[in-house]
Amino acid sequence: MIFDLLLVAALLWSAVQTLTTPDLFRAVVQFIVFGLLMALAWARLDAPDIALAEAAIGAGLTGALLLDAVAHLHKKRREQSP
Amino acid sequence: MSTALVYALTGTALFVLGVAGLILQPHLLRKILAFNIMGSGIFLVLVGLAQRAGTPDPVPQAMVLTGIVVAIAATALALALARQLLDMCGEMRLPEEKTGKDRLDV
Amino acid sequence: MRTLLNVTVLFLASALGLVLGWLILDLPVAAVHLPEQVTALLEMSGVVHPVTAVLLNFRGYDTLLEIAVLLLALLGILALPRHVSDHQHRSPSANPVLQTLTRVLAPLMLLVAGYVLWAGAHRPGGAFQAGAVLAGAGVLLHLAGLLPAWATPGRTLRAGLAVGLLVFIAVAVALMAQGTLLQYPLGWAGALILMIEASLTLSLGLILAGFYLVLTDSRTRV
Amino acid sequence: MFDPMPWLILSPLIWATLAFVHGPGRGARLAVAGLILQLALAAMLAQQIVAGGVRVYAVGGWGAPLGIDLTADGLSAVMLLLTQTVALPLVFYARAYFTDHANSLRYFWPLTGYLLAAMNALFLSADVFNIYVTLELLGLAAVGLVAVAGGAGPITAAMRYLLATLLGSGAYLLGVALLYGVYGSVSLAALTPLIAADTPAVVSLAAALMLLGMMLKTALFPFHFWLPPAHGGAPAPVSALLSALVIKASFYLILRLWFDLFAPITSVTAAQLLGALGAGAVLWGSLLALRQTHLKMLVAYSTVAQLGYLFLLFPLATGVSAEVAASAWQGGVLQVVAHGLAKAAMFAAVGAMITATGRDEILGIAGVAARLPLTLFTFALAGVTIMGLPPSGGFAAKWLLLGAALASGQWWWVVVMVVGGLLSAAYVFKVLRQAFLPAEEAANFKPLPRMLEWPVLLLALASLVLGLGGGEVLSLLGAA
Repeated sequence: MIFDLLLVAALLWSAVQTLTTPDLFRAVVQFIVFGLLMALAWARLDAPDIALAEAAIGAGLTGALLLDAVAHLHKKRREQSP
Repeated sequence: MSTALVYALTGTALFVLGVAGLILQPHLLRKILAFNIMGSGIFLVLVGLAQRAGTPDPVPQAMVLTGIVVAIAATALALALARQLLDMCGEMRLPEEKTGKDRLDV
Repeated sequence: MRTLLNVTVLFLASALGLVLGWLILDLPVAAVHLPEQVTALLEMSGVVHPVTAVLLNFRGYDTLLEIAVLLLALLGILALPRHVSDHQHRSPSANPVLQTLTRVLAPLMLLVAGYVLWAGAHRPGGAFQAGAVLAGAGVLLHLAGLLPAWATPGRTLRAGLAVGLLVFIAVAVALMAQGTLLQYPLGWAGALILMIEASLTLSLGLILAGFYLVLTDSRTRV
Repeated sequence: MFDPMPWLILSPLIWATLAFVHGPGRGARLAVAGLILQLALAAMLAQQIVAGGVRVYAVGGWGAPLGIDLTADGLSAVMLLLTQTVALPLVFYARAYFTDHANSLRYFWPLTGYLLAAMNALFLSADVFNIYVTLELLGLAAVGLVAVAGGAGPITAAMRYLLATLLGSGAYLLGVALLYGVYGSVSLAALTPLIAADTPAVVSLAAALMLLGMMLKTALFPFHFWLPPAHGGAPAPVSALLSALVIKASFYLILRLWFDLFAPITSVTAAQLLGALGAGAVLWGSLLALRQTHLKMLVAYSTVAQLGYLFLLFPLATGVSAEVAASAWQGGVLQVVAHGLAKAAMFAAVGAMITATGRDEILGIAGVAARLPLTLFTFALAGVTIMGLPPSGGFAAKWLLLGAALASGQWWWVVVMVVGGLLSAAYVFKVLRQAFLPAEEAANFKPLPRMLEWPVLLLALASLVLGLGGGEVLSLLGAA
């Protein structure tokens, strides 16, 4: 139970960080951390299928898509203000 | 209180966090992040409540798998639109003056 | 105006969260117990793993529509009028270490995907996880400069993207000849589900990788 | 007996997927063939329901609550018939329209196919989680269609629409999660008696979340902010599909939730609140429609206003005598059908005018009366239904609603309907008057292909004839 409470606290903290960190890149990294914590939570809920899918799709692929978008955003910024 | 219920409660908190972020954050990328957090919150409520007695329930678990796939589909489409907006307008935000109120003269 | 909106939304959201949290603390015992029914009928489902049984048999219709959602999202992205960049971006720089690593990793991931797919019948795993692994391999190959991004998928690729949904529909229709939509005949369920899952894995892998490969801005023709 | 229900879902799924494999711009013939088949299937299903009542189909043979059931009653049949009837002429219209706008065509056909599959699946589904999946299919298809036009305006509108629709289905899904938590099932057939027997407080919250989510998707005032730019900015055939059908799908779900699933816990206060929002929509939407300077934005705001009438159904059918409730219910559903036919015709007619004149401002259509008499006639016929003048379907619908309001002594809704009718007459005549002005010297009218005019006229005529043949619809509605 103590582990669960710690995990829950970490989940909430990383969610808040994702939504409020001023830097977008760090927000996305926080989101990937959030996804991995979610995978842990699913494992704790006896849902290994979801844990696998969350780690691969929720954190992994969504994270890759978001990171690529941030990189695109930064490149546009540089182009606009050389 | 069972462990599963703790996760269900966390799910409600994540849901409201996500909804608030989705509505309030002006940056589209942040809105997309908020949408994903909202979704995770819903999934936790679904499985957490169903398993509050402590036994695993495969039915909501399968539903969450479906939900995760739908979420990445929506995320990808949203990112495509956001990137298109960035390319065309130079910003990843919705134009402010048009939100929430109606344009009387378009 | 903006702060007023902020305060209102935050207030309503936290009120909703508190009320919801309070109300779910004390719920009666549910009247319907689906886990028992799943266990009771698991033998007839053709697979041993309950989540796979729900996903592809008991509630297989949900999954059919969900594959359509996934394909549709990629379709929506492809349908966007393409914004022509004024200067062509090149593929990511080919890092020799990454390339060598990828050449080893990618076949390994293929193998893992195959295993995860096969394992889904009796333990955690299945088409979704296997498809995600395939897609991961695709993204990795792209990052290593070994796989170009997609501009417009050609016919073969489109067929690959759609094959999962088409096979699923074809099985569903064929089964209707002797029963109802998606009603697997006893004894055949396991084999049919594996066939559907195999084609789903291929399509899921392609579609999920496609999200990345179409969106990433180093666009060159396939 | 042959069962049309699964085929109504499979047919559009199959032709959409084949059209995608076939390639960009392809699939128009598949769409025509598929829709003709679907119209026949919908008619067949309606016949079966009239003859034998509600039909249930257990997908996979398991049956609810473990499996997913499809259910068709009178209301489902009406919605299915409306969907195929509106979509078929629009397919012919779209083929002609996109020869002029080829850059938007790329994947129009498969997107439309998935859109129709989602709606047919939604109208047949009897499982709240399955309905969630159909809602997402519908939402993403609709957003994709709005974005095909390209350009900053439509892309912004599509983005806003996507966010609104995702928030709406998120709220709905949380409601589903709560229902499963309380009762252990997501099947409508299993849930309905359970909710009637016992409702913990959290069920009311679930109901509120699900209804709110659907109100957002239906663009009920004050959640209508996303609709005008999305419907006004999309290509004309898309606007017609979205305004006539897509928002009706989420409204259909509100009807199901309010009158079936959550019937034991609805209250007169909540009904009056919904009615008040509907009244707000009628007045605010009509006023804004009147002030628009662009044709398609005028028609889009008219949709906001006409949706308002649908929500007057709730105060008129909740907490009143059975007779009044039945009349209000019939009026509401008839308004769904009448508006669907008329608004599809109106958007398509306006799209034809814009194609011919090359201008999208209302000022640009001077001379249309002389050069495009058929299209203007179509617009006027559709306008008759929108205004609610006899003998149109809009008149029959509003007459039933007015009767229910008077019979239950709720005169304030009568005021709303009368004022709304006057305002809609004002904005319809605003367009007509401009069309009768002499054309500017510089005006250059392109000749229109027949397919941009005749199928639309059929839709407008159907909305008019509905006033005379509305009894058929009502008897189908009452069959189950």
